[in-house]
Amino acid sequence: MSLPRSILRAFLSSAALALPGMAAANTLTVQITADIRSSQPGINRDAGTDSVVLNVVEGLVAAGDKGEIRPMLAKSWTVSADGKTYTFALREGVKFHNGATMTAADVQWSLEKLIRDPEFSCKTFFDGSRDAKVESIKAAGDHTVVVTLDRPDAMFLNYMAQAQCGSTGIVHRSSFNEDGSWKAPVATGPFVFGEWKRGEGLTLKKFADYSITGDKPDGYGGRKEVLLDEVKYVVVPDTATAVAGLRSGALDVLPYLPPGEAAKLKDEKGFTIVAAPHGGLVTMLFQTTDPLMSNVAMRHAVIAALDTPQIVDSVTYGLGIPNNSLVASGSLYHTAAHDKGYVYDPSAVPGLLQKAGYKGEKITILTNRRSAINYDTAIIAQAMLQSVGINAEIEVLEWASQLDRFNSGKYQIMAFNYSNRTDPGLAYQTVVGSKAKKANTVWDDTEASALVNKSLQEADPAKRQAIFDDLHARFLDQAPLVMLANGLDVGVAGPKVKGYRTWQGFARFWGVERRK
Amino acid sequence: MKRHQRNYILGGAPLACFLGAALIGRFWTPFNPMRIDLRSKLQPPGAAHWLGTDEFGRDLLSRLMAAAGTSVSISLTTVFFALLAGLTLGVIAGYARGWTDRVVMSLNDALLAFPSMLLALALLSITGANMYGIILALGMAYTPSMVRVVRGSVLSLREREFIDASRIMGNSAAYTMLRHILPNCLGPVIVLATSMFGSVLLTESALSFLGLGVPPPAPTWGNMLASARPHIAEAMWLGIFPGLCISLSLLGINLFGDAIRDRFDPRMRGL
Amino acid sequence: MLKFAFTRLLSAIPTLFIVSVAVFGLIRLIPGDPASLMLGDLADADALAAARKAMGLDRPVPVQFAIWLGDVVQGDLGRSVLNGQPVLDLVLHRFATSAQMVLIAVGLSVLVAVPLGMAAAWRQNGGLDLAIVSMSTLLLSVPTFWLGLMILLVFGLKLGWLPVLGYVSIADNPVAGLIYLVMPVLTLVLHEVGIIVRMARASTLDVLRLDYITHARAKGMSESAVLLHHAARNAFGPTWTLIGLILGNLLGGVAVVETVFTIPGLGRLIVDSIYARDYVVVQGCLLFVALTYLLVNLVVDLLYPLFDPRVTAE
Amino acid sequence: MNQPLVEVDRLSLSVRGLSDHQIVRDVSFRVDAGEIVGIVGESGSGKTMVARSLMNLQPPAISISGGDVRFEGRSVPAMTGKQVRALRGARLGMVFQEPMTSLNPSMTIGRQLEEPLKLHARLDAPRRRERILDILRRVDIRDPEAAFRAFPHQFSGGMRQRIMLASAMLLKPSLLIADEPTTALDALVQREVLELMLEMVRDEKTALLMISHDLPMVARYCDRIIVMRQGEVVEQGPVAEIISRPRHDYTRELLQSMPMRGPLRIIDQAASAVVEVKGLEVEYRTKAGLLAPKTIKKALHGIDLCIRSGEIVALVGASGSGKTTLGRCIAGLVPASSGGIFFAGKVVKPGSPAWHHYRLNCQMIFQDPFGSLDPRMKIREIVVEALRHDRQAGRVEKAERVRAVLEEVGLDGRYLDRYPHELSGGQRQRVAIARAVVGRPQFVIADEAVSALDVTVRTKVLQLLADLQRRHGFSCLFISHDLSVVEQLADRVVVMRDGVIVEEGKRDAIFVAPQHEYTRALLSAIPTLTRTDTGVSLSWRFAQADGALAEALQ
Repeated sequence: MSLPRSILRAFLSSAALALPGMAAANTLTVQITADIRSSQPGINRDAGTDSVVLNVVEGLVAAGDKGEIRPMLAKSWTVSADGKTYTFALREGVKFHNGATMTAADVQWSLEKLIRDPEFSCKTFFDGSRDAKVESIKAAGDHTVVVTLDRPDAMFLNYMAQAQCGSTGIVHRSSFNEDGSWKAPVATGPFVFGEWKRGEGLTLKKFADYSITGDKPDGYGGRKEVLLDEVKYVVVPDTATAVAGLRSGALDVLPYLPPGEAAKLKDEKGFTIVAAPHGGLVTMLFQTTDPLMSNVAMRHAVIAALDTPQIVDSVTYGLGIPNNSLVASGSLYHTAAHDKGYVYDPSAVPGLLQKAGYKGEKITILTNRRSAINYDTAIIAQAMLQSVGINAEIEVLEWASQLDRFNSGKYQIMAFNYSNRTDPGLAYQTVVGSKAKKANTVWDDTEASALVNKSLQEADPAKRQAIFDDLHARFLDQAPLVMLANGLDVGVAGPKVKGYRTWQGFARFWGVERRK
Repeated sequence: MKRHQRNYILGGAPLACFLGAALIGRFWTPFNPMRIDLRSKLQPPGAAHWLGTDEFGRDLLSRLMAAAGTSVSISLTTVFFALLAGLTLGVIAGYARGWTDRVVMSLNDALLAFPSMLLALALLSITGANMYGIILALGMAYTPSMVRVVRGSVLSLREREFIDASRIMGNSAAYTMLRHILPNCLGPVIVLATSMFGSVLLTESALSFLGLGVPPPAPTWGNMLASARPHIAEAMWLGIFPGLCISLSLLGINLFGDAIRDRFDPRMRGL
Repeated sequence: MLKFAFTRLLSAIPTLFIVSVAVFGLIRLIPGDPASLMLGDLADADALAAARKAMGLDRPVPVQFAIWLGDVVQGDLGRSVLNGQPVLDLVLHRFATSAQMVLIAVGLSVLVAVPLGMAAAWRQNGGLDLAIVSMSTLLLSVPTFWLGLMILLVFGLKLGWLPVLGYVSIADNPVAGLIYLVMPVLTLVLHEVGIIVRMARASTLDVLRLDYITHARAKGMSESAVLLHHAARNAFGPTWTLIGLILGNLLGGVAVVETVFTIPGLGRLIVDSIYARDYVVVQGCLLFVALTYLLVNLVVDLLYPLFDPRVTAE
Repeated sequence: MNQPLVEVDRLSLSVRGLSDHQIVRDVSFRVDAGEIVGIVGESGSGKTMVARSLMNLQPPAISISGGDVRFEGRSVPAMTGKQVRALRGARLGMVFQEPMTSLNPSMTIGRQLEEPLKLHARLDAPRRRERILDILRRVDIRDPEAAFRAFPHQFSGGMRQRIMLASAMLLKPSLLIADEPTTALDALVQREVLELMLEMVRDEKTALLMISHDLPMVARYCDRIIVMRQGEVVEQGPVAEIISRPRHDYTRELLQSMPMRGPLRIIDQAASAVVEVKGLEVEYRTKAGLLAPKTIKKALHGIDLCIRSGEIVALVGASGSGKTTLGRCIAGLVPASSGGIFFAGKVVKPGSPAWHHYRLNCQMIFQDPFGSLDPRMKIREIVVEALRHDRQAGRVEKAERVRAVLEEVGLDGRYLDRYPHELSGGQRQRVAIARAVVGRPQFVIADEAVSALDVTVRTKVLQLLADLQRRHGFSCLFISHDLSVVEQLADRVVVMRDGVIVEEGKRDAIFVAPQHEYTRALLSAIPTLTRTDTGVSLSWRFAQADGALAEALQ
């Protein structure tokens, strides 16, 4: 036994340099469940891609810990009285990864290129189709950039800072090939984009000339001091394999772990569980045009049958915070009014069902296996519904198929997660609207719609609070969907890692240390 | 005792156990296999739950019994599907030859050029992961090999003298096909069907493993194993028992299949 | 022989055409599309239309097919809908990964299984035979993903001898590359050994019954010489055909094993691309898989005369 | 008495693990140096097992359960593996029955012949090669140099059997065991190979143990004969004694099974033809490939043939002569490319209204009694199926007719519900005959109907066929390669070669005074037994065809 083992050890050590976990001390090895889609901020992206790319690129402004807007490449900005002109003062001496110093011309060129790109995933935020249109971007001198909008827009800076927009990250011209196609990001972030082996993973290297600002990390703003030599992302789609990797030391950080997995690791020595709710929504959607579900009494019956805190506790293994309001539990606007939620009352169900005229028709809950939370939610909800005589069934779809049903609105009940919405207004905007205009809208109510629009244009926090309180009351009354909790991304760091925290579900690697 | 008799018994015993469990499971299980009891999650095997409970506190033994029924009926229906389609197409192609044969066979070859697993995967994405979709997808994925075997044995049977004898007696082609060719290609077909049964069981569980397959909460051994994966490290029983069920029933099927082949195909006897 | 190979390849064209039509049609029947997947919960009609246009999915399906086929004929499998990578590069790269694993595994399986199968046949009905046959039946009955998982648990986690994940190409670092291949290859070998042993045993039994074996013994040759010089080569023919089938099947990717051991192979690419609805990649992969299958079988047939000079490839 | 070369002493063989299941019981005989001894027996007599046990080469499932085999006084079963191997190939040579499988298909002739030399003789490579080329020349292989590098499949059966002979005689063994050495060969080649073998054995003073089912052949060449039946020796002694004064019933039965010319029957040559073919041609086409042009091969070239009412016409020829194709074409199993078939004076074509009538009146008995009966049907079902198209008869009547016809062919009611695999070869062929005649056809084609049967069974089946023909009066086209069988049965003989009829005439005329040299060659290959006052005597009909002719005929 011991002989082959020692031979194997010797053999392994000869190959040690190539093995993760045995590599040079200051490489942090991180799981990603799927390869990134591109390295270009805001274009061809998904949440996992954003999470990687935002370690490399920075925008003029960034979102802070509580969702407030912080300076990043701009050290400050002013807004004109009519709310249409934003003047950004750039930090001086900021270096691109290729050593060039950032100028206002670079910023103007980069912003222009991104915002006008038809494939920009936030195109509609800036072209007037949702909110204001960016009329012009101008460099005034070396360190000033002026952006003009066609109308005032309270959300403009918020959009600029959004992760799905790539934080409207500023890149150098040399990020593109001569024919105008994308090469690789040459940006200003604390990490330099390194080698990318498609399907296998990629490496980010420490940017030695990064100009540190601020005194402490604050969302995507603040102090970004890199304490590692490099971060190596490895594509490991399979959770069980990833956990095995973490245990064996081949992986240091698993940023997105199903809560059930993370909960098990919680009790093991040396692992750090990092769980923080973000602005995403964990829900069960009702299709309010479905013959059965269009009946409010029916929807209330379903809700009364669901012990939502129990569901949340189960599906998040105690890591999640139940929240029946679309205003995120961590938000400034989540006041006591929003703590009011659903009442679990199985005894009320028969009466409600009778009122709804329910005669035992089959109700199908759609779910998928990509999200353990969706899947577990559906299973538990089905059991709860069946126990009060609601004939619920589950149909498990592949994620793309479920998304198709979501977009076309063809479902009765669907377990669904919305991605991070940094502002309550945006969260409401996601679900509220006209089904005729947009089939994936859930809450089709003109008054609510008007309230949401108002909240997005209102800059005064107190007035906004009133709107959100009103919306929540209507939400509980109309019950267009079941709000269970805010999005929860659970990460686990191995015993050698120090200082890993997650924010809004994003894996940031500045301020993270790795012991030998 | 002859080898195939021993194989009948060795293979038949686990098969009979599982069929019995499946049958009983339709009417009675120790607990409701779907009942969620979140307070008794992941309990190890013990007096209350003989084989323990899963991540939703459901009784593993009850689920295994219920799953036996699902797995067996899916596999049986799929094999039956492939059998029916394979016999029809294979006999027609083999007996008609000419253009019919060429069309059927080039379609067949095209399908055969994909690993059946991938084919089932693609078909399953279209039909959706429900029982009928799975049977349809797996059935279509397994039909080509059946067509091939049937056609092959029809072609070789055609050359046998008793087929000539049938023609000499003035029998029509259709009569000859039904009365003489069909019964005689049943041997290799049954042999293939037996091994296919095992293969379908395996593919179904592999598909579940990749995230398709029979939709939960209805249990199959495959999807039980798939949902057990994240918990294997601390709840070994969740992974071991369904895996054992699959392996043992496959072993039974393989041994049983060997015995059947020994009967039908003396050339392979003793294997 | 060249003429034969050429004829065979020509006659495969209709099959490949059917394959491409089928693949093209099939994948578009699957609900969901790459544009909505990319946009996720942000989708609205304009954004979807724009994304579809950017992906080249706005044209009618037959037109898309014609364009794609035209490119394929010129050796261009198109570009990934998701990230614009050339599909051919992607497929070849992933294929190389799968192929090195599969070739090593099948090679080892043959090295282990053929002698075992022959030994079992040689001692037919004896204890050794019973042991070998039982073992192969048992191996056949264990699902690969389960086997892989157990191997991973034992060697990777409990014993900690081998890296549980990650992958290094042999081309980049031969030693490390081989180490990463140990567990997946072991899994595949264990499974394939079960299959090949049975075939090798059956064909050896067939051969051992023939007169030339008795003839060789009647010349005064020892048992080992008889087995080695006379039985082995002749018995290998049917096994060789089986190996061809196995190779043809496995080279299409071993999605399950690749998933368990996180190997970026062709099988996983296909599965991932189906999930991501990356039509062009799926089309390219499946066409490539079908072509590989046909080519492997062609090569097997061309080499068959090595084991049986009676069979000429023509 | 000097020491025998081989002495088999009360040898018993049984299936391993089942000592009461004896295959061979108490067999004793001896072979002296230079002697030529024949073992005669039918299938299942155990003769091959006895021969193999001389070299301790019986199949692994069979073991020696009693007695001993001594070679030059030393017990072979008691020898170590090494000692036995030293004997094999060097002192004991063996020639097998089936030339198609007795040479390793994947090894060149040269390498296969080299093996015994490497094992048993200390020779360097060039001298080994010299020895091999010598012996290949000795067995009349053309171009030995090329043969050295060639693979077995490049040779005909006769050539392969010569190579086997070369391999066995390479080291000049003391004993050559030849197990049915010519049974699988064409009649024309059989005699050549046999005589070559005898010549070599005599030259080298090697003893020969020849195993065969063919009593005349064994009698022709051997000094002594051992007759075996069901694992026992029933009689042994010098040839002349056994042939002329057989003591055992079985030996007598064997001798009586030797085909004799039957009595001459008068067939009215003016009687109307039942079946007639005119200008019949059959073509085989190979499918055109992408790059290969379509080719056409003619199997029959304008055949004219007439079978009269109540007549038995024999169609003879070596394999490949087209006789089976002709039979199948007349039966409608192979389409004719030109020419016509006439039944009762009217032309019949597949698909024409007259065809079905002809179809039911033209029945066929096939060569292989294993292949011609549907293995999944009971005997009753097999026979009654032939009455399927008889609309007059009811169920009961059909069942009665089936029972009657089966009784007629010698199978009583017990066989009705059996399956073909439960019957012996002879019984199966009786079923096939019953099926052919149950519908009272006017014409029966028998395609090598007795070739696959053992001698004694063959005689009985032939007798049955002759009886049935006399009783029912059907005409018969009897296809056979075996002229001795034909002589017993036929009224008229038609000789075919390469798809052409070369000679045709009354039986006695053909057998006594063949006109065509091909017919003479065919006849020259079979020995005949003639009854004499003292018993029987054995002779060849004609001198062996000379080499040039034999070559031309192959």
